[in-house]
Parts: sequence; C-alpha cells; structure tokens
Amino acid sequence: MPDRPDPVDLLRSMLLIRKFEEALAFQPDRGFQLLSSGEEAVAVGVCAALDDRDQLLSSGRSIGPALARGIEPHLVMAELLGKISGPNRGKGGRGHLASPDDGFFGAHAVVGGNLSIAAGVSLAAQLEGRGAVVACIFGDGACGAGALHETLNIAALWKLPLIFVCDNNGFSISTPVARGVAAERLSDLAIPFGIPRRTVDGMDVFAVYEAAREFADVARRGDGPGFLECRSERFASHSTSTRETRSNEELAAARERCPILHLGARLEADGTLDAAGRSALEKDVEELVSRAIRFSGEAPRPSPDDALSDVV
Amino acid sequence: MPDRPDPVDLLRSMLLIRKFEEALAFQPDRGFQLLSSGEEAVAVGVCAALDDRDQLLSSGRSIGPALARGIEPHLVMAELLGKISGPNRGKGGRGHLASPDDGFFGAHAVVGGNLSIAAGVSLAAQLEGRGAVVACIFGDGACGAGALHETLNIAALWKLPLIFVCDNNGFSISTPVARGVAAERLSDLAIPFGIPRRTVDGMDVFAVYEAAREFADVARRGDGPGFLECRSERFASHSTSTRETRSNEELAAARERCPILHLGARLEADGTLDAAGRSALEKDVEELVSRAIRFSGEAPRPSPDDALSDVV
Amino acid sequence: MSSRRLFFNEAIARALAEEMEREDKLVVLGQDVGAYGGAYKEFAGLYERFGAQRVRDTPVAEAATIGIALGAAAAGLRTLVSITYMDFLILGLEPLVNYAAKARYKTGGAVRVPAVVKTTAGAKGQGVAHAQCIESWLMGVPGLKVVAPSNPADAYGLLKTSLREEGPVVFVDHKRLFSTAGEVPETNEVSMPLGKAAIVRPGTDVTLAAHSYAVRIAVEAAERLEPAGVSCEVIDLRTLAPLDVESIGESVARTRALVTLEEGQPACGVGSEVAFRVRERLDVGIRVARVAARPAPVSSNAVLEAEVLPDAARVVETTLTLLEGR
Amino acid sequence: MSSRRLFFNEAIARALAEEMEREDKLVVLGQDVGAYGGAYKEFAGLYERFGAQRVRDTPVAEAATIGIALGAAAAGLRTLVSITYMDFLILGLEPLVNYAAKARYKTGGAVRVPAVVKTTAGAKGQGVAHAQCIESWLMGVPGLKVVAPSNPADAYGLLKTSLREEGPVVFVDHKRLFSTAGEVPETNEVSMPLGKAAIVRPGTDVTLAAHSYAVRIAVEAAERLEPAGVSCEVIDLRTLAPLDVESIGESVARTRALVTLEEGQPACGVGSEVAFRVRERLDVGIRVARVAARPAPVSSNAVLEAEVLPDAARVVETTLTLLEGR
Ligand SMILES: Cc1ncc(C[n+]2csc(CCOP(=O)(O)OP(=O)(O)O)c2C)c(N)n1
Ligand SMILES: Cc1ncc(C[n+]2csc(CCOP(=O)(O)OP(=O)(O)O)c2C)c(N)n1
Ligand SMILES: [Mg+2]
Ligand SMILES: [Mg+2]
Repeated sequence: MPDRPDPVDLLRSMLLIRKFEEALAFQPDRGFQLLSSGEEAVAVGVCAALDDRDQLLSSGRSIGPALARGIEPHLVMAELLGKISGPNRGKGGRGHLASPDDGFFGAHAVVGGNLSIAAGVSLAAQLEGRGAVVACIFGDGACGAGALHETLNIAALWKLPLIFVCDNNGFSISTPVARGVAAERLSDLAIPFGIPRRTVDGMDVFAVYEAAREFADVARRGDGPGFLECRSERFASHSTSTRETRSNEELAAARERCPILHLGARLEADGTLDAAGRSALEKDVEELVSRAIRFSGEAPRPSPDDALSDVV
Repeated sequence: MPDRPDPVDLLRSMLLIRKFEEALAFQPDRGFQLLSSGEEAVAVGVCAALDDRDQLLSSGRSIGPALARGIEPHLVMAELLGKISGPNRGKGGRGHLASPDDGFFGAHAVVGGNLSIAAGVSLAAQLEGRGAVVACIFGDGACGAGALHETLNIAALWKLPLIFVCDNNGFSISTPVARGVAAERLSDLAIPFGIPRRTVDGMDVFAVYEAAREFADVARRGDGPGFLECRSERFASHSTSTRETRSNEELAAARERCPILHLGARLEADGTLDAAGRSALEKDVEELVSRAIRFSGEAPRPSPDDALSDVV
Repeated sequence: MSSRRLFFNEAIARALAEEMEREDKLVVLGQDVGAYGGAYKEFAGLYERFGAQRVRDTPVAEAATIGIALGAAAAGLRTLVSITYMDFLILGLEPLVNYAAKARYKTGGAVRVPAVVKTTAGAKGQGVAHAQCIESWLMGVPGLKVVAPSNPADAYGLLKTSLREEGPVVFVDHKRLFSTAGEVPETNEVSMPLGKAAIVRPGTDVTLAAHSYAVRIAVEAAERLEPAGVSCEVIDLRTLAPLDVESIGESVARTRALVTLEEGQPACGVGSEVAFRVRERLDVGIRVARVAARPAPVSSNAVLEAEVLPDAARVVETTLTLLEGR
Repeated sequence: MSSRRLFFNEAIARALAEEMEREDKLVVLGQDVGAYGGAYKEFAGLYERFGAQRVRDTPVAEAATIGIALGAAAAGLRTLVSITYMDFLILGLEPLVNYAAKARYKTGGAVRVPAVVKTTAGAKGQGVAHAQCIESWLMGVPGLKVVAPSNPADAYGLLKTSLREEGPVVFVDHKRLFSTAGEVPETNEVSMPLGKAAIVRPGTDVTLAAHSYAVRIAVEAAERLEPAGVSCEVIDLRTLAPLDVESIGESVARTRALVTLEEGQPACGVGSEVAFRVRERLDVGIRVARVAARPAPVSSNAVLEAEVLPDAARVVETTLTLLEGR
C-alpha cells in the first residue's frame, strides 16, 4: 500500500460510484435500493486505508463500499439486479452483497447487525496474526443500537483490530441524528471504552483516508480498535422507494458539499488533473458503467430451482 | 421526605437485610437465592432518597432492594419461600419479586432486562407529571449489555426521570469487572449521552444517599437522568448454589469494608447510638426477622391449580 | 351499518386516532412514526393531531423501545410500539417474552401490561432479513395474544380491541396488505373480539385456513378451484392466540378436509398447530395438508422470492392432490 | 468398543477437549467458560489446557457474543459459543437467525458459518426467565441445525459432529441432564451423524417420541406402563433439525400410535411438527397425542413448576387415554 493514495484514483473511485448509481437508477427492474451518492468519500477514503489482507463490512447502504473496495462494477451490478453472475448468484442483492475474496466481507441490511459480525471477523484476523484489520461502516442510526455498545466494549477488552466507521449522514430514514442519538459527537460513544476516536468531514476524502489510516496502523500494531465518525450528506431520499423529508433548500445545501465537485476543483486548481485528464477519467468510468449495464442486462436470472440451493 | 435521613434508620435497614438473609440461609427449602449481604448500603442509601411516589426496580439480587424499599419482611420472606402470602402469591420468588404499591416495581432476573422496563416506568411517571422518579439498580455485569446503551440514550433524549444505579460489586459471577467492562469507571458510560454521573463508595450509605438524592432532585425538576456507580462488595458467592471463586484473603478484605460495621462504629463513636441503643436495635430487627420466618413458615404454598391462573 | 372504503393503512391510522382520542393514556412509539407517519403511512396524521408527547419517534433500538413501551404500560399508560419489520422484532423479543408475557403471572396479578406490539411481516422484494413471518414463535408464549388481520375492517376492529386489552398483544400486519382496500364500518364501537375466526368464503369440499395476507391467496385459490368442481371454505384465523379451534373444527367437521396456508415456514408453524388442534377435536378421519414457504430464506431476488413463497397455484395443486380419489 | 462412565457435563468437556486438540482453529466463547469452567462445569479443564486465547470469558452481552462467534466462524475460525440459558439466547437470536442461518444462502455459497451455539434449556427451580425451551422456534429457521441429546454418549457424539459441521448448529442441553451419568465410548472418532433418531426402548403398542431430558421421562413412563400391559417404544429424536421422520414414521407404522413429549410449550412445538410429519408420511390412520408444558410460565415455585412441567404420570395418563378402546 502506497503511503498516500493517488488523488486521481480517489476521484475515479468516487466518480464510479456516482455514475454507477445514476445508471442503476435508470434500470427498470432495479428494485429496492439504498444509494451512496453524496457519501462516496466515506467509503473511498476508508478503502484507501485498507490493503488486500483486510476486510470491509457495510450496512445495507452497500453500493459505495462494495465499489470502493474494488469489486468489479459489472459483478456488483449483476448482483443488484438479481442476476446469477453476481458474486452471490443474485441471492444477496444490495442488502447482503458480499465478496470476501475481494476484501468485502459483506453488507448486512439489519441496522447495527454488521457490528458484532465485523468484530468476529476481526477476532479471526487477530488470531491469524497476519496483521489484517477489519473496517465496519455503519450509519448514525446504528449508534442508537445496543449492538454498538456491546461490540465497542468487547473490541476494547480484546484489543480487536477493528475500525468502527460511522457514516453520519445526519438521518435515520426521517429521524435527524439529534433526535436519534443523545451524543453530541457520535465518536464520543467511544470515550467510556478508552477507544481512540476522530470526527472528520466525511465529504473530504483525504480527511477520511488519513483518520482511517491512522486507526488502521494502530490496529495493525495490535493496539486495538478506533472509532471514526465521518459527517456526510445523503443526496437522495433514504431509499429508492422512500419519501424525501427534506426541503429543496436543505437538499441543495447538502449537494453543495459534493465530495466529487470539491476534489475535482482542487485537482484542477493545483494542476493535478486538467480538463482533458478529467474528461478521459469520466469516459473511463462511463465505459465501466456501460459495461456493467450491458453485462448485467445479458446475465441470466437464477432459475426457480436455485431457490432451494445453498440453504444448509 | 426529611432532608437528611436518620442514620439510625439507615443502620436499622441495613441490619434488617443482613439478619434477614442470615435467617433465610438457614431455611431448608430456600431454593436458589442471590444475597445482598455486603451490598446493603447501596439499596438502603438509594431508597433513602426516594419517596412514596417513586418506584425502584432491581436485578435478580432483589432482597436488599425490596427490604430497603420497605416491603414488610414477612411478606418478602413468604415470597422467597414460595408461599401464597407473598406479594406475588409465591409465583415470582426472588428473581421477580414485585410490589408496586410499596414503590418496588420489581426485580427482573434477566441481567440488564430491568433497564428498559424502568425507563418505561419513568416515562409513565414523566407523563403523569407528579414529579415521581424511578431508580433502577443493576450490576456491573449489566454494563456490558446493549440494553444499557439503548436505555441511556433514550433516557437522555427524552430527559426521563430515571436514576441508573450501578451496584458494582466487582464481579459478574466469576468474571471480574475489569474483564467484563472496558470502562475504567462504570459511570463513564454516561459520558457520551451527557448524563450527569457519580462514582461513590458503595459501602458508605451516606455517600450513596447523597448522590442518589442529588440525582433524584435533578430528575424531579425535569432535568433528566443520572448515573450513579456504587462500588460495593459481595460477601457471599454469586448465589447460594454457585462456587466461590475468591480466595479467603480476598473475602476477608471484602468483609473488612462492611457497611454495617462502619456505620455502627461511627454512630457509637459520635454518641448517636450507644451500646444499649444498639442492642435494642438488634433485638427489634431480630424480632422482625423471627416474625418473618414464623409467618412464612406457617403460610401455605400455592395449590397446583394456581399454576394456571393469572396467565393471560 | 354504513361503511367507508379505506386502505388497510388508513384503517390502522383511524383505529389509532379514535382510541387515542378516547384514551389520553395511549402513547405510540416507534421509528419514524411521528411526522413521517410510518413506513407505510399507517400512522399518518397522528403526530399532527396528538403531538410529540404521545406520538414518539424512537432511535433504532428495538430492544429498549419495546422494553420502554412495556414498562410504561405496566406503570399505567397504554402503549402501542411499532417495530417496522417482524425480522427486527427478534431484537426486542427479550422484554416481550421474558417480561411482558410473564408479568401478570410472575407478580401474581400485581402487574399487567396493556401494550400492543405492532409489526409488519412478509416478503416484498426486500430480502432475507426483511421478509420473515415468525408469528408461530409467539403462539407458544403463554401470556401473549397474537392478532393477524387480512383486511381493513379486521385491522380496524382488531386493533381497537387489542388497544383495550389488559395484557400484551402482538399485532401482525403485512407489507402487501397496506395498499389493499376494503369497506370499514362507520362506527366507533369495539365489536370485534379476539379469538374469533371468520368464514370469508363458504364451501363444502375442503377448508382452507389462513391468516393475514395468505387469506387473499386462499381466496384466489378457492376461486380457481371452483371451476374444477371443488368448493372451498376459506377461514380467516384473524387471531392466532387465542386460536379459534372451534370455528375451524366446525368447518372441517363438514368438509372433512383441511389445507392450512401461511407465508412463514412450515416447521412448527401455524399450520401444524391448527392441524393438530383440529384433529384432536374431531373424532372422524380427515384429510390434512399444509402449504407454507419452501424451506429457504426469502431472497430479494424476484424469481427466488416467488419460488419460495406460497401462492394460489400451490394451494390449488395441494388441494387437488389432497382430494384426489375422494 | 470399550467405554467409560461419564457425567453429561464431562462428556461435553471431553468432546470439546478432543476437538480443540484436533482443530487449532476452534475457539470457545461465553460467560464464565474460562477458569470457572462453566455454570455446570461442562467446560472444566479447557481453559487450563488451551489458554485464554481459545477459551474466552465474555461480558454479559449475549447478542454481540453470538455475533462475534458467528463472524469469526464465517471468517475462518470454528467457534462454540455458550449461552448459559436458552432464555438468554433470545437476546442473541438476531445474528443467529438473520445472519448465520442465512449467510450461506444469501452469499450464494461464498460464506459459511461453522459455529455451534450451545445453550441450556429447561426448568430447575430458577423461575420464569431461566426455564424456557424454545428449540421449536429454531426448527423453522432454514439454515440452522438443532441438536438436543438426552444422555452423555449422545452429547459427546453429537457435539463432536456439530463441531465439524459446515453451517451453524444449535446444541441444546438441559439443566437436569448435567449430573446424569452414562457410558461413553472410548473413541476419538466421529460416528454419530446429525439427523438420526434412536430407539432407546423397543415396544409394540405406542411410540413415545421425545428429546433431551424428556426422553428420561418417556422411559420412566414406559416402565410404568409395562405392568399395565402397554408396550412403549421410546424414540429419542436427538436432532430436531434435520428431523428423522423416517425412523419415527417406521416406528409409528408398527405401533399405530404416537405420543409426543416435550418440556416446552405445546403450541407450534416440536410435538406438533413431529405429529404432522409422521401423519403426512403414513397412509394409515394413527392415534396421536401430545404432552408438553401446561400453558403457563414456569415459576421457581416448586409446586407450580411441578404442575406446569410434563412428567411421567401425565405421559402415562395420556397414553392410556389414547389407547383406550384399542
Ligand atoms: C434493526 C433494524 N431496524 C430498523 C431497520 C429499518 N432501517 C433500514 S435503514 C434504516 C436507517 C438507518 O439509519 P442509518 O444507520 O443512519 O443509515 P443510513 O440509512 O442513513 O445509511 C432503518 C431504520 C433495519 N434495517 N434494521
Ligand atoms: C441476560 C442474562 N445473561 C446471563 C445471566 C446469568 N446471570 C445471572 S446473574 C449474573 C451476574 C451478573 O453480574 P452483575 O450484573 O454484576 O450482578 P451481580 O450478580 O454481581 O449482582 C449472570 C451473568 C442472566 N441472568 N441474564
Ligand atoms: Mg444515517
Ligand atoms: Mg456484579
């Protein structure tokens, strides 16, 4: 792992998530989806701090994390659209997408449900002793759940190599975080357990990366877990079938903070990526997305017989 | 409620618990019991801060709390021994003893299980608006449970009139608190939620009373919950049928801290209670205990038919 | 009696509004039940009308939320707590099963818990952890009542009754029911007791017993079987605990054949219980079959979901096989 | 094969010790499983032998403890997690039911969870929340295996097999069994497959089907019925999922009568499932009855506990009534 990730790679990764989700939204049979648009910097920043040994787990808002971790977009798309060529043969879908071989141990659609599982994965890593770490992305909503407390406590007691990544997008469906969690900063939840903590701008991919990297280094050294709160914005309603509860002004203000916009502008300003480079990048990404759409469009659905396989 | 409880009353209350449990231990059919000996000051100190409107809930270690709250000893004894004259007709026993009319809403033998129930009772009190508060006694073991986190959070969000009383006797069965909870002070668990907290000597009934009183006043004013950790000692093994895991030296050191011994000595030293007064007090208490044994000995067991009553 | 056409979710909101109007002590708690009006708008209008004290959004903390609702009810309020999906009820079963179901018993009558736990069962494209029907678990918990209506009128009537019970009731609705419509009587009266099944379609050859959304499937199957010369009596269980074995038994005593239908798993399911109880009651031989989910999780994948869930075609087939050589 | 007399708890400890010796990746987690050796000494000696890394005391946090055990197993370890009483398993059902049971399915085979959740069911004077038998809930969860031995040899054999399974197994023991003794073969081999019931007492007039501690009650009832001229075949189910319907069916095909017995509640219980499956299989009429707990919580009160729990007397009475006018 390079000491500092290439900013153009980070931009590309975020752009991929954005364009992937835009394309997904146009698919007629896309079903029930939770989109990561607006929150790309969280997944991309965290994944930039992970290496091949490591594992990532996410909540049901899994598209950004899965792509950021490097699962091929056409495979992700196939899974989301219920095709047999997905990594889970179309059985998992968005809520349960998993590809452990790619370092994405999986999404779990139960809020807070991924926390103790992630701690278990990190226990296996700890006992294996190869210095692998596990990152678990969960929402602000999950911070109300007892699973967080139990897992923080055990992770601290056992010094598990686990990074708690709270993607605080400000809402649990319609409930603003201030009415869902009494803590002023969600990273304060780590205080009682003596777990090191950071709250960063979740729209700044470098801020996320640096904090995640710091905690990854700590965990790899055997010094236990870290808690990283990333303050982000969700650009769409909770899910593709949920009513939006924010006003147009609120939405516009959220979109102002777009991580892609900001990183793009910065890279243009400092000369890292000129207009030509940028449009090449966009084309690359669009090509990947078109391929994903094509591939998943052609891929077969499972047959009814598959309904009874891999049960026990 | 007087502004400061009579120290002799506190001593009497603690003595009652101790002698009651000593007598209970001699009952042949006493069954499976969790004793409060050593931890009397926690229950007695907390109850001194409660008034008639208030409710107390306890863990399965309920004998001290129930007696401290003022349920008649003969009724408690009858319940513990499975007699129909107990407040729960002998159905609840030690693990589920309850007498809401006496302000003892009940014990709950599931570790951490009483927390959210207590919060519910405090929500009812809050909406009723008569200034009642609820205290919930739980062990250090319960501090590992997610129920605590969820309840602390909601209690803080809703400013519930609830006192979280952690009776930290240092162990959950065989597991020392340091291996059960990563927090250095258990009251630190309140920090993230902005809940005021105190850690006091749980062997000093006044220290407990004063802190409980402070939190009760806060809660009564509508300013929400408090978290009180009382550091105590359990004098016996976890239950009457559990193997002791401490060495004789450890046990002797624990018993050195006896809250009754200390308060007794103090009251003798400052002239509040001379030898004659003390022996009168002991006689009183012994009389109550003998009466409890007599009453419960004569009281009938339920009949088999009672097994199917009060189900739905 | 005059009636009005309402959607299932409207029937729930109306029942709640009327009961909250009548009983000041009734408080509603749950995720997004406030201004948002609930995942299926089944709480629409309550927050505006009764305010934030009585219609309370909760954090994502099913266990404590249920515990708080139960504790508050035990202490003198009445509460309805909404658990968005039955899969998440699993998180809060501890206080429901270990405290509320046993509170009256273990206190010798000193404490009662007049609370309703409302939750939504069933699959509709959301995947393995947003699809389960585990109402059969609750049927074996002494102290709990379990209600599972199939239509707006019953949702209205049974919810009102549930909200006046003295002990805990689990009210199970279904994702696919909220947008179904039906006539609901224009009355504020409570006249629908728990524990009464309903014959929703009379017939003579076989009794189909179902609850919740599966009743609609049973009716569809009955309609398809009619041209084949099979007359089905469809019984809507409505309440699973107490179970109206008498009504089902009477029907089966006439038809001599029983097909149970449920969306949940067959093993230790509602159907096995209904079948056992009915057979225990009748002293004649009867034919029995059960239809339920196939033994697999319910994927979000449309092909797999459809294959695992029971449908009218399977009911038809099972019924025809059962009656073969009658 | 030579054998040795062991107590049930010793049989568990021995199976675990042997499997931990054989498989470095096997880790044990639970409250007081370390130096203390478990509530019933069923983990005695493991901590001393395998150390604190592999025999881990956990906080009172059933949900996360189970989740961690499952996650660790999913990621390459093998785990056994101890949940002191089945009543507390309710707190940790979420990861078991929503994650582990579905992991293989939902990942299309990419993830498997070779974990054993060991827990103790049954009543023995500890009251309403330390007494429950809810194994029937788990029988309806696709993806779970459920094992419930009745004697030391089976505890040993089935635990060893469970520890080598590729998916999650719930291993249910019973408070009253730990101090019972029996011969256990002196072999390190695994030769007891899941899904095989055992005839523990042959007979001709009626089949008594039970699992766990209830098998002992069934045998006692059979002994009492013998002088009355009733020959009982007692079948020990041993595994509840998969259920060995074939063996039970064969027995009932001979005896033409089935009495199921379990300590849990009857509604949607093990017995109703066994009865349904057996009847489905046989094309002759059979007599069936079930014996289970009476429909009430199980109090710590000795009188009430005894009244609610099934015993040999009730099995005898039920069997005689069933066979009346044979
Ligand atoms: C235990 C549980 N309760 C409720 C839900 C329904 N639910 C799905 S997503 C969601 C919002 C969670 O909010 P947050 O954790 O902030 O994640 P976000 O959706 O904002 O990414 C809820 C409540 C669930 N999936 N699991
Ligand atoms: C949820 C749950 N898990 C486990 C138990 C078993 N158990 C009974 S008491 C106890 C010890 C709890 O320790 P603590 O909370 O410190 O209370 P103490 O016994 O020290 O008073 C345990 C683990 C239980 N009753 N409930
Ligand atoms: Mg959020
Ligand atoms: Mg303790």
